[in-house]
Amino acid sequence: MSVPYLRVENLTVRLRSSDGVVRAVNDLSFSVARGRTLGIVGESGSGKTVTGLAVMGLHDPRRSEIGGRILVDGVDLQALPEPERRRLRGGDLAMIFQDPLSALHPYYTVGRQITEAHRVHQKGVGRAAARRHAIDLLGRVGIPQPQRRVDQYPHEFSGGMRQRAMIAMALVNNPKVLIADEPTTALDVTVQAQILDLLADLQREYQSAIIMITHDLGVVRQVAHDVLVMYGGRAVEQGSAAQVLGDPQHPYTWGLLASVPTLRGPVAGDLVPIPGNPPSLVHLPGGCAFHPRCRFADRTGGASRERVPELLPSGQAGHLAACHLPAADRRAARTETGVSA
Amino acid sequence: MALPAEVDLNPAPPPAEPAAPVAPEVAGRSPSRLAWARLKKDRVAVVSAAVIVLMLVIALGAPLIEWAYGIGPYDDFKARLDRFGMPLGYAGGIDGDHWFGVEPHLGRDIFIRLVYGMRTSLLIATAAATLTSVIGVLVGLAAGFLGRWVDAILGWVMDFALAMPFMVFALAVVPTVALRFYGPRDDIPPLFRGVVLVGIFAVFGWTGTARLVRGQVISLREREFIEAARAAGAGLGHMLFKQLLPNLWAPILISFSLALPSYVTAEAALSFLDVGMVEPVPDFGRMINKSINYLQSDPAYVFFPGITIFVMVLAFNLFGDALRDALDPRSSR
Amino acid sequence: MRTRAASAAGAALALLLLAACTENKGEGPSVDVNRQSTGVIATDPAQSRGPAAEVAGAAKGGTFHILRQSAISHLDPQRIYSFVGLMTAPLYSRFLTTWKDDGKGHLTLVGDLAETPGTDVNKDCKTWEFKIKDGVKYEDGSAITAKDIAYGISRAFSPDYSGGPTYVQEWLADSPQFDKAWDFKANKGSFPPGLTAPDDKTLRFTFAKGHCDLPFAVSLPYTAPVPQAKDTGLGLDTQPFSSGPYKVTKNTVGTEIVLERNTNWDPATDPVRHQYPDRFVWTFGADPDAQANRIIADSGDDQTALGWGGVPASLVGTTINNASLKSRSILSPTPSANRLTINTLRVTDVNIRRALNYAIDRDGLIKSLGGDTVAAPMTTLMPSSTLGFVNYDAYPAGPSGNVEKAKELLAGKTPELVLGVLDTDAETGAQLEANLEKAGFKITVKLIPADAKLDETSKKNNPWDLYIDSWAADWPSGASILPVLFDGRTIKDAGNNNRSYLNDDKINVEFDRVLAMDPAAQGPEWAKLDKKLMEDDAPAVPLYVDVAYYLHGSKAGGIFVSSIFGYPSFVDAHVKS
Amino acid sequence: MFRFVVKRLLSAVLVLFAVTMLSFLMFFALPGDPVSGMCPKNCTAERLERVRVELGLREPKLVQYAGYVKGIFVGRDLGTAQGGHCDAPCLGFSYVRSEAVTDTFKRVLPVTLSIVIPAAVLWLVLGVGLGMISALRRGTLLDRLAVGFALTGASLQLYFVGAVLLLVFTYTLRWIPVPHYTPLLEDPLDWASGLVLAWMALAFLFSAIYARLSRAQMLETLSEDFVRTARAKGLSSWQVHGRHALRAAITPLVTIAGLDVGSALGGTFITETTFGLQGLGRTTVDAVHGGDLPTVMGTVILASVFVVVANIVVDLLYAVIDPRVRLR
Repeated sequence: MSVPYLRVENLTVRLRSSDGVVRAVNDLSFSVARGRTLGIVGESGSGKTVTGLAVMGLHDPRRSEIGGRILVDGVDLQALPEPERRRLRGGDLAMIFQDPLSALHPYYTVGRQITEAHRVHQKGVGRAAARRHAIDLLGRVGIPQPQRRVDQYPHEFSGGMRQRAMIAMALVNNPKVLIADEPTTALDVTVQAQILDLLADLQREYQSAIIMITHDLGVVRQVAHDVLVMYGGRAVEQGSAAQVLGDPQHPYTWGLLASVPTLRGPVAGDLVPIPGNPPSLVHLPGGCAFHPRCRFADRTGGASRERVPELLPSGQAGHLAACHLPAADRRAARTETGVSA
Repeated sequence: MALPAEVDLNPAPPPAEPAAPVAPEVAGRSPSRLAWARLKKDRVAVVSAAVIVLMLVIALGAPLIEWAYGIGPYDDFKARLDRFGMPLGYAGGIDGDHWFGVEPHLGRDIFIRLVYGMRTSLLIATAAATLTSVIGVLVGLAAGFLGRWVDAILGWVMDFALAMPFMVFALAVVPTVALRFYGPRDDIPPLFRGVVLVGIFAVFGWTGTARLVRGQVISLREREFIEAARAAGAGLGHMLFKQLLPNLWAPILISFSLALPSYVTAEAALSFLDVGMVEPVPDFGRMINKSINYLQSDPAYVFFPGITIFVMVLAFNLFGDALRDALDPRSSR
Repeated sequence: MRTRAASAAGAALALLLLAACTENKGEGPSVDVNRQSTGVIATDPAQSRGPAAEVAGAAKGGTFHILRQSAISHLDPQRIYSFVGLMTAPLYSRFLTTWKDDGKGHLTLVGDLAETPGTDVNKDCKTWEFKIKDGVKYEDGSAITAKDIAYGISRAFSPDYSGGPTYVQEWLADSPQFDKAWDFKANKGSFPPGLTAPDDKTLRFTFAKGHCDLPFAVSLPYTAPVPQAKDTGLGLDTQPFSSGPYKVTKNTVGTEIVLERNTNWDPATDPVRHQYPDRFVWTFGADPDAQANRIIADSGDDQTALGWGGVPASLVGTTINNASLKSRSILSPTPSANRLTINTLRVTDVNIRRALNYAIDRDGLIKSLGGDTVAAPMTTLMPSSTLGFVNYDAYPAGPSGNVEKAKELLAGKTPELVLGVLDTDAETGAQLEANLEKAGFKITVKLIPADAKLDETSKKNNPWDLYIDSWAADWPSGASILPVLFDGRTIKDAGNNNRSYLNDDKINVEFDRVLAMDPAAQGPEWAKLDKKLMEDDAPAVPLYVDVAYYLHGSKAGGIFVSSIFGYPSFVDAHVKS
Repeated sequence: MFRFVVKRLLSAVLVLFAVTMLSFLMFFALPGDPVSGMCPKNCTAERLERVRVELGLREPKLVQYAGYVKGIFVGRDLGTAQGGHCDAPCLGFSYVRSEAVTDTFKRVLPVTLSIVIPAAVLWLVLGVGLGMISALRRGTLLDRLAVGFALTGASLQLYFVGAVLLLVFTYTLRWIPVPHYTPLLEDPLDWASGLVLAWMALAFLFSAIYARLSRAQMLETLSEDFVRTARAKGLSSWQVHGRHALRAAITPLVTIAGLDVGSALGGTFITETTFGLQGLGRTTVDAVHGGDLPTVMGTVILASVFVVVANIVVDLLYAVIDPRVRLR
């Protein structure tokens, strides 16, 4: 395992909203090395995107409180003054947002939006050079006729092309850390595969550390080296992709897996969605946040209602899970859910 | 929103404001209950709502107040005026009998006329806002949902209604229209004049709501649930009123709440130009702009109606804003 | 600067607070409404000669400003009939005769362009002769001739130039349809029958019937001379050709009119006009409130200004007891008489009409109109400024009316009456409704759109029982009031001045008798007839005369309220240095 | 684009046509007699009738209307009492003012333009500026002050503000001269000083409304994803707010501003009445009260032309600003 390039320690994010304080991320730690991909999975509202935004430093400081440390190449971003942090943003740190239609400015051409990101970080680059670079990038991310497309507006692009343009924009300064937030959610399977391949190619070329935020375990399985499962703003399970997907320890992960069709044929029984809704981050349930939806909650002797479970090593080295269920009982329980190892 | 400072007839919240689907984080409670909860927490909303309710109570309870106060809106107290028609005594004739003093020249009690005047104004404004909302919603629904030539025709009618100069028509039509409907010796009830005003407001005021609703409908039209209902073979009426309308109540409510004060001020503006309700019917708008002439000679006369209309419109505006914030958390403070 | 601003704003606020917190004890000056006009027709030609006596304290130079809300509808002398036009025309036009007026009711009718106020050649009032003065000139220096005056009068026959008075036309044609009797356009170059100018200095009127009021009738602007060559048709309405001391040098319709000295005007020929200011400037747009506030502020050009709109009733509270404004205010009754006209075709019971007269609360009405600076009560049909006026009250009921007396006359009946008022006077309607209903009437107030009223109530078969009418006579003689308003033989289908539609033979006979008398002797007879009309027929409820209350700038002088029309006269106007 | 303009113009012409027709019908069918105003005293029915015939008021309504429309496009001959031939665009002759209606407009329109255009610039700059700043400084004292200003302004009445401004600045402090109109080219300083109070009053109320609108719009835009994208690119906050956010936030305001200016040009009735300025609005009010039908008709048409043109301009402008809008 190589040296972690990005390290997040005890990250806590509190957001103020009209309905109260949103405890979006709680005591989250993880790290990503260059050339590696970390998959963060969880349902909507589990704090994945908020984590990505926190790493980027995109939360409004007046409406948010961010605790913990975010280290990039050993430098604590939280301690950096804003102008320096801004220099990193879009430069060494880049993010691909979900829903590229709303994430791209509707009134500016795609080319302009790309060159803008380029020129703000590379002072000496002229207009024409930036444009050439943008055309080049658009071509590299697989947009046909980039010379023509560069002058078009986002609404003239198809969904997949918009996502590619978004990626081109994120890659314009060869970022060392790339956060991809559901980059393929809105796309059909073929395009999805193309985009994922594209990201993998680019990662090989630039040795970027990638955080892949998704609720789709299929995607994770395809690209991630490591996996972090989030629920209610906390990490409930983390480890290498093989560990988490191969020997999942947390009932929530089981639920996720059970609700995903796999290419290896159907799992035992039908696809089972997790019953109930994700919790409100304003009013998190006491104890284990997952307990209201957990069919094994009553097997913990009431602990799941009282205490927040700690993230403890379980299974192989480096595999962590936060569950009150005794480790010994987990395998049996997992079989009950129909998720095979 | 057209010419609000002159006469705002198309009071609509800022355009392009899709009814935000409530974020999944807070799902579980219905949007309306959620909005209600937000509204209850908003201190400004509560205070302004209280003021509005108080004014409504005063307006509706006017006869009761008259009974308790012992003075009617038409009673005059000419003995309380000097030879130049100005109220005797202090601050426009304020004393224990006349809490807000008496009107200069006519010598009527300001307090009770204010109470009854508020009733007239609120009635007209409410009726006008309701009528314009209904027309606007119907037209907007039809134009947005049916599309094609219906939309084209209604769009043209909207252009036409917008192009007609409201003020000129109000000026020209209001004074004479009664002569069409009543014989030369018939008593024209004040209600008729009110109805004419409401009618004028309705003819010119519906376009704002219609545009808003049309835009919303167009964005909703392609959503799944509508598709589903369409696929299930739902009738037109069912689609419009059972499927679409429930999703539109937020923008409609907001535009209604902002329309109310604008009709109060529009009615006052019309009476500034000598159209509107006529003497001796107590009317808030006329009272206000008549009193302005007395800014120097009888400031107390300006003060009471002036403060009241300001507070009333402010309360409506604040409440409208709060309502929008509650219904659309994206624009919340 | 900021402290000054703050303190000034503070002072303004303090002033308002002070106004709110001082006790109003009801003090203030009063208007003398009972003064009476004494009028004569000048017999000595010397009285008709100029120059007019110098005004004490007047100096030459400066610009006199007049502020008014709306434009003057006509400047063409043949089309003028509005008060503002009647008061402005003397600045740029001269007439056959004119009034010497001190603003206090002392009047003399003198020759203006004519050497005397006319000669009744055969003492039957059928043939009148005027001799034109020597040395009277237009703005271009050419001489004014009798033919020009005749041409001016013949212009007034044209429907294209309508709007002005029609006395002389009707008398010449001996028919109300004078424009049918003689067509101006078809006969351009000749004069209407009966009007001749045998030479440049002589103008002769010959009527089929006697019209003893002619000297008065030719004091109106339609006798202004117009040389045929200078007749620009409708153009005269914006750019009249001057024969007076001033000429129109700039006219931005609806915005501004500038009158500058006419150097060809000879003061020696003019018995009333002066030429003190270098120019008069009319500025239109400011409403009466703004006008009054500007005059009170008294800064810049407003120091030499007069607000034509007077002091609005809403401001009287601040001005009436303001000592510093005393020297700048004019408070005067006018001859404009307002009455509650009773449609006698509908209200046929004279006792109901009498009951109305007992019931009327003039005091309350006047307060509702704005108090003593707006109106003064009257109980006669003619205003006190009429020559020979005698005051009386046919139905004495006190200033607030006598409800009991009225109920007594009604004898338990509840007459249902419809009162037509202009929509702009809705408050007056409300006041009268409340007032009369206390006395046992059932009143329905009908609002009539202001611009339609004249035609409606002047229709013989109009549907209303009561309406408010106002009459300002064109000259202060009973002859221009009582027969005009109450001679039943003049009633037509529409366009009536007799809006009481009274037709009482006994009264009609009296009209003929008095009209045939020498104008100077008519005064007391009209006064008697006034009383007889009220006692016998009660065709109206006399209400009030308008009161004029004006403010002018500290450097504006020589303004008085005309005893004839009740509006400010400019013949003595000057700018104080 | 070209097709759109043609289509839009056609629909506009149709709207205007309908406006003239409807207003003609309404005004000339309403009770009230314009002729009686012409002779205040001693008018006989026969004389009035002759005047009516002379003015063409006895012709069938349709003939009158046809004549009117013809006058607008090619001019028409009016009787000698109405000044003879009337050149296109002829809106008739006002017998109350003794003037062709077109001439009246030539005179009063500059006044209204001089009131509305500078006031609009003022209220847009002030209102949008204030709204933007307050949105960006959300929750601060500045924001609260701005919101307070906006709410106060939106709850006050123009005639009230006008009366107070006049009383304070003109009559009491005497800092600002009495409102009046001098043509800009004649004396720019006097032009401005004569209208500044009207600008202030209009700008105060409208900027309050625009501040409210643009604050809401800006807040909404700031929560848009593309603003976040801009920040993620490492743009400075000035670039993010001043370029990306403002551009998007201001677009809907353009529509509203265009329509507001269009209808304000059709007559700032209350402003002109309050400050005694003889513009189109005041002229209309006078004409209505004075029964001056040709002028009323003219103002209706002129006002609707302004609104219709403003509508087209806004549509075109919108297409320029927002590339997503395609003109069909």
